[in-house]
Amino acid sequence: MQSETSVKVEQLKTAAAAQVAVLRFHGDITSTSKAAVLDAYRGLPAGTGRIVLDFSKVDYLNSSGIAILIQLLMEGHKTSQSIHSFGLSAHFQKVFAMVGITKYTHLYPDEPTALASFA
Amino acid sequence: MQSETSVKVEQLKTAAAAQVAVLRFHGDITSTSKAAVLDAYRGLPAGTGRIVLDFSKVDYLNSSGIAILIQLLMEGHKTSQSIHSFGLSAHFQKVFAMVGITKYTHLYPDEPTALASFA
Amino acid sequence: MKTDKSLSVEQRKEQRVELRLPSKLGFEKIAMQTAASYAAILGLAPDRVEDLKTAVAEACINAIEHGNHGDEKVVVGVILTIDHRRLEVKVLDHGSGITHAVLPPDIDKKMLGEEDPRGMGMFLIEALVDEVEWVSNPPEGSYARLVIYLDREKR
Amino acid sequence: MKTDKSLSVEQRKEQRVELRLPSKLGFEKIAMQTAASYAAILGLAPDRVEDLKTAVAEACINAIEHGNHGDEKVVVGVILTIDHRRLEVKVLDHGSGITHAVLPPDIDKKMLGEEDPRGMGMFLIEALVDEVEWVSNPPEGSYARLVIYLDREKR
Ligand SMILES: Nc1ncnc2c1ncn2[C@@H]1O[C@H](COP(=O)(O)OP(=O)(O)O)[C@@H](O)[C@H]1O
Ligand SMILES: Nc1ncnc2c1ncn2[C@@H]1O[C@H](COP(=O)(O)OP(=O)(O)O)[C@@H](O)[C@H]1O
Repeated sequence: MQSETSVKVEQLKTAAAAQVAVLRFHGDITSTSKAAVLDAYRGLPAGTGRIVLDFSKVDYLNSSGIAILIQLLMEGHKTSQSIHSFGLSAHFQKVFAMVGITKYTHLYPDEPTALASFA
Repeated sequence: MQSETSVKVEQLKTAAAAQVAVLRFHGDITSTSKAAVLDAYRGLPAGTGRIVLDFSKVDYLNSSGIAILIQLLMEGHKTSQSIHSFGLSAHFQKVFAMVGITKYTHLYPDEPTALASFA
Repeated sequence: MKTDKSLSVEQRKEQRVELRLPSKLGFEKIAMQTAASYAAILGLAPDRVEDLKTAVAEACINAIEHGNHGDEKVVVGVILTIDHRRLEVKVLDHGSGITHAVLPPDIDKKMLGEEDPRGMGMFLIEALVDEVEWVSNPPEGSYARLVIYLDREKR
Repeated sequence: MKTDKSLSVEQRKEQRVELRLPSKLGFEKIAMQTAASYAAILGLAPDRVEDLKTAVAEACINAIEHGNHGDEKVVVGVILTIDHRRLEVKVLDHGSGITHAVLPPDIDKKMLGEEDPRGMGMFLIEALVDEVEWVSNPPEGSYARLVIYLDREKR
């Protein structure tokens, strides 16, 4: 099956010199993405407090993929991480809101806004 | 049926002050496009010598649509018009070459090049 | 030619399009694209085409996973029709169908691990289309029937 | 449920996808998208997906126009299969098929009005895919069989 998920991890500093880990997803996020998504997330250095999820290169996202994101957000919630997202189409912004996960990750229109808005 | 052809006609002057008529195609170019394409072309002012065909907004092009373009090029050839094209995907550039119509309309990578290259 | 017996000459309804897929996850993307181009040809607005794509994908995933238990040799059927500017998609499987009601996901419970993180497909389908119906008729099979109105604003 | 008789439980080949369309110009775009997403799932390179799309569209147009004479109630069938990294598309109609050879268009003759400006569909199909075959078997129908190799560079 094509379009396997890959996740690129980047460490950035915001203008205010805050350390942020960015997870850039590529391909599809579906039931087969569990290891790729959660391994990348769990591989972040201990003490990571700010995370940005970049969906701009995601081709296809379904409810099983969203369930994996919920698991990620659940783990982040437990450790009080702040997780911002950007790069979702208008349609998937709506879907995220319908499902309710916008309560646990705020959606930003682009990367600079997602980075700038960390407290 | 959606995606009917529409053609916008513009009159431009090149940097060298040559008068050029631009036909901007929108939607599909198929067997149902004959009137839209040929009427726009035939409605150009008498004496039009330089024409640019803009394919950048064409969603779908098939062999019946190419046949209509051949008719247009045939009429242009008879009256010694110079007809340049741009905005085709790499795939349709190849298809135009396969069919041979690149002998009658040169393909340019973009609008400025198509305009600048009139003798 | 050994003609495919199932390819019948006459169709019951004009503009009917049928698709059959193997029950293999990932193939729902084909149904999604087929439905999207059918809807685009009929003039459905682009944002509603996106709604339809997600709903069709979720219905096919359920047919593949739950209806046909991922047995690749078993077919998922997708039937697209249009009637009075209502676009209908039937997604057919060979399972026994749905017995329970559709529950909206409770994100707080999911966050606390008190609810399965999955279980959002049927909810999304209901939320995204204008009408939905789940019909089961064992042993013949079951189907989800989704309807989207061509002339309705976005959800 | 009145189950569609033609939706058989077992498929003959894994990963087989079938599509049926009414014989209406424009609906070839659905076949094009269905074939494109099938090919993309199987890993066909993007430029070759474009080749396949045009070839499938032209074969469907011929099936609609020449095979089924534009009778919307008559079905065009599209069968997609993969075997040994060869993607095969059969486009089936209910006509009597092709008797003549495929002639490459002579653009100069077309320009002089000595040749019909049309008549490029079969030429394009041959030029874009790796194998093509036209089979006629009246009264059952005819088909075009197009094959594209997953591992071949662009044409
Ligand atoms: N086509 C189907 N056939 C049988 N059962 C189904 C079908 N679709 C859904 N179900 C049942 O409904 C439940 C909820 O489905 P859904 O909301 O899509 O979430 P998920 O598939 O993630 O469990 C499934 O777990 C399954 O038990
Ligand atoms: N599926 C078909 N059934 C019957 N005849 C066909 C079929 N496809 C093509 N033909 C015949 O071959 C001719 C050439 O087809 P083609 O090269 O696609 O050009 P065009 O369709 O523009 O005429 C058609 O005019 C028709 O006579």
